[in-house]
Amino acid sequence: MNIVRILFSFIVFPGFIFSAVIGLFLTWIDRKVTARIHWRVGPPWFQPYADFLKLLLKETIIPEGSSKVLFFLGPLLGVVSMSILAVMLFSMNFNPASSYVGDLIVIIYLLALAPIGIIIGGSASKNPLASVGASREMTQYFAYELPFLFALAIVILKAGGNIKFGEIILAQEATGPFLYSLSGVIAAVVILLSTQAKLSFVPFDIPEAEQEIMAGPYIEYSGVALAMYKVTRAMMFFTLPLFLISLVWGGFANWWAILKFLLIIVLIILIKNTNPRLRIDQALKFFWIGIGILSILGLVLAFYGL
Amino acid sequence: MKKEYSKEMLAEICEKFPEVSIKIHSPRRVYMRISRDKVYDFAKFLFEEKQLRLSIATGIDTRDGMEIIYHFTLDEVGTYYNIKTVIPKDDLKIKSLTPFLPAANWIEREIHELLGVDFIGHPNLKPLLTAEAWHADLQPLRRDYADEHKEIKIDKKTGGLA
Amino acid sequence: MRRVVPIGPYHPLQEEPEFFKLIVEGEKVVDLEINIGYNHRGHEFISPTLTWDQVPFLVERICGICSDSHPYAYVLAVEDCAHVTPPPRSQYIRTIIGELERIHSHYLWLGLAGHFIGYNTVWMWVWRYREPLLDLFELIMGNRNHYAINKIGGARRDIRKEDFPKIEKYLDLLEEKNAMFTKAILDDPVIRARLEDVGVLSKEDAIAYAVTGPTARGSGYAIDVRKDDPYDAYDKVDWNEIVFEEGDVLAKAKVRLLECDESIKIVRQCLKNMPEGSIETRVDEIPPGEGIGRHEAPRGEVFHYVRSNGSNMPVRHKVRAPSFMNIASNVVAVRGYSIADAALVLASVDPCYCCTERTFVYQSGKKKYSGQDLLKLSWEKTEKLKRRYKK
Amino acid sequence: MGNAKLWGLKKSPWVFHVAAAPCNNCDIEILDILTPRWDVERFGIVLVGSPRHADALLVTGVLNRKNLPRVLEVYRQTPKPCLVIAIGACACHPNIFQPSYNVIGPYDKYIPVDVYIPGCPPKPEAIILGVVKALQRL
Repeated sequence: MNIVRILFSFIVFPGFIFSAVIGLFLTWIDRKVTARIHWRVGPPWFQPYADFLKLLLKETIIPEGSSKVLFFLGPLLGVVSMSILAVMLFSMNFNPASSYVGDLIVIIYLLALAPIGIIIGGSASKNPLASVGASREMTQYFAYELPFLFALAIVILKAGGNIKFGEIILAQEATGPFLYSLSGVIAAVVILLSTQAKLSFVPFDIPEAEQEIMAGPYIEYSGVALAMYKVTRAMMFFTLPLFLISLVWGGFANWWAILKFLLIIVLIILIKNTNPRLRIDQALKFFWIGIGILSILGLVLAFYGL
Repeated sequence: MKKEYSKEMLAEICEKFPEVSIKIHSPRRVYMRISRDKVYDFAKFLFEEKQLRLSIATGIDTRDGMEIIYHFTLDEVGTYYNIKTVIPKDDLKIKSLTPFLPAANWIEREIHELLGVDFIGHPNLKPLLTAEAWHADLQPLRRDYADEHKEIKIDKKTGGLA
Repeated sequence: MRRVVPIGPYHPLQEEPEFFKLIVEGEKVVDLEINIGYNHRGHEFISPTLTWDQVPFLVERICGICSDSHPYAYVLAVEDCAHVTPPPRSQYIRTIIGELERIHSHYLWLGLAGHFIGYNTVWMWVWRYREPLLDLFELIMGNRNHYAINKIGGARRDIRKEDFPKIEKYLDLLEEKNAMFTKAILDDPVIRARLEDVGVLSKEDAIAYAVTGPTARGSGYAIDVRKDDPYDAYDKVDWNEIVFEEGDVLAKAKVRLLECDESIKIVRQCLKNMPEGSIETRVDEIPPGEGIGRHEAPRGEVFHYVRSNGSNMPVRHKVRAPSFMNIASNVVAVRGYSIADAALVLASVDPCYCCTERTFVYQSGKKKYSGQDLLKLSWEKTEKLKRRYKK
Repeated sequence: MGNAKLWGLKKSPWVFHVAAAPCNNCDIEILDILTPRWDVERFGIVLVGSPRHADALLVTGVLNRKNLPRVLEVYRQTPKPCLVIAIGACACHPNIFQPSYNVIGPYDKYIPVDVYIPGCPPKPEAIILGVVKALQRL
């Protein structure tokens, strides 16, 4: 019975199917808002589902000379890690008692799996542009991960040095969301920008720059494998803002969370549409120097309880 | 005030290269005829000392031989100084301008490819425009070219030669 | 470790097939090999098989973006050969269309440049304001592209008196929007970070590679055929040449943006001073001889050379598009920059490499519309546009 | 299953743009249909960067000897089923370029073409109509 429940939670709610359906819907919101900014009408609501269905039913070509296992492992890693992340976020928000020591560390590793999947897939494609894309993905990962970890450290400090996810949410219930303090704002900004980079949205869509390296790591992907990448991206678009809300904006176990969630989504889409793409060295500089210093400042402020 | 060709410049050219025959077609179109051996020095003089810009070179297959026209332009006065030379058809060779004028690189490659003129001293005289499967001895802009491309069969699977 | 990163022949960066081999070390470009010819259709081979009056339609199809520039330079070359001067009104008409085309082309580039740096909002916004210009072309000449306005000895179509206010109205809109784009693009710190000091082409290299147009003017090499060798109405109007010294991609973008303002100025003056009279002189025969025509296309100087032997066809017709010189200069401009920059630099010269009027719509083998029906549809749309602009 | 596949294809045709030796106008008009006035994203049409992702190839211009092998390669790389849509008069027939030594004729001699959209260049309306007709024929 327990096994069935666990499987249900991983595959249907709130795991794979739920987060994929919501995530794909969010990509529609993204495309629609983008279109409105462009003075266009934009696609109908079922568009991402049609894209997904079509990709599932199309031929999947495996490039000559590339490893089959690695070629499919890449997209699979992303889907699995995002499903687990969705389950963890939901269970810990609605039932903070299910949290265990160090689960935040697990989440950091889960978040790292998605770019690793892209790097594996890109390197397995045997295409010079895909390998350029993979190496850019790697560089960008190293760029945003450092300030991202600092931002998490701010949150942990503010929660009283607790690395239990449930405790962070409970601490916010007790003292009010961390966002309403100076260091909390810094943490939120840093996590938001890292989210932008993790989602590979402009200005940080450097690994898959269509006009430079033709979709980068995804260049050789088609059919089911590409659908998996697309759905990973959609699930990330769902889970990452939730992660941000639960860390600094008091969790999402209430109705207000929907509004907060939409606000963050729209913010991400606006940043995406009002900036050109950065160069990889500029992104590195931006995250390590600009955002890096900001996050250290936040850490100091958090230490003094501001 | 309309700017046009300068008499001083033409006088200087006549003094330095006495064999040049000059024809003034219109105030801004000057044609100068010179023998093949002198083209290199003459072009060098125009480019380096007079700061003329090489616009393009035209190759024309005529009855008397292969005619090459180097179109130089002096942008200050907007005048075209065209150097004309004729190469006999049994010896299609001329000194390349690329060593001192990088702009001539593609121009000479194109003339070599379409008319079969050899440019001596050109660093990279490979075909520029035609396909890898094109016969190098077919020069479509020559007078004796008789639609030989219709004979080249194409492999429908690979797109190369059959 | 040296690797080869191919750009093309089919690559979203370019609309046309070209092949750039970037030889890179990590992300840094150390060398560039350019392989062209994917677009080689042999115009110079076809041209002597057509009559003098058919050639403008062929050269129009060299490039769809500068489809006014090539016929323009061609008719100037033939007029130079035959010593014909077209009537003043046709000169003004040709100048107006030439300048409107420049605006259209620069806006096209600006939009695509936005797309290349991942800024699709710029692309969409710029192209939104380019669209009414295409309507204007359709209104004046009956086609959105491929205008067919140039004719040996004059212009093929007249601009009617009632169209003048429509053009003026569009120019007012454009002036306002161009100021907005100039401010928005040049003040954006992220755009500046991407474009400044990227792909610098020094003045020496610009002279050695004999580049033309905005590419040369962005490198401080002040050449512009409209100023140096004024033809048609260009010496009767007052405008400024835009030159920047930096030589980077931003300078080229600035040249193009500010040139649009100058084009607006030229068109306004032409509309104001346009004389009455006929729009063509009759040219019965082209005497033996040769002629050179040059026109400042949006990308630089277009050069046409024709030779006549007195028959009804040219003996030789040489075409030199500005991109032929500009693209070759990429070899020096791209060295030492990253792949991301290389893509931008290759696009910054506005590379252009470059169809007929028979139209049928087939539906499962059955002919649905004939050419006549489509022509009718087209007329109806033009009428509709006219009505809309009247309001 | 077949119906689902058809629905997916009809509602989400991703196109890859193959320009053989065009004069640019058809290509510009293709980009034009993505911009605010026409906005084909309403129908789910998206221009993609790799032939691997494409459901339809938009081919423009005339074929010449140098780009034919590349066009065939792109066609091979596209996952099937895929549509081939010939846009512009040149893609349907070499027309004015027929006498040239380098031009080797229309696309349908080498790859199966599903729809022809003639015109020089076809208006954006005509391109959208052609793509819609192609989808209706599926």
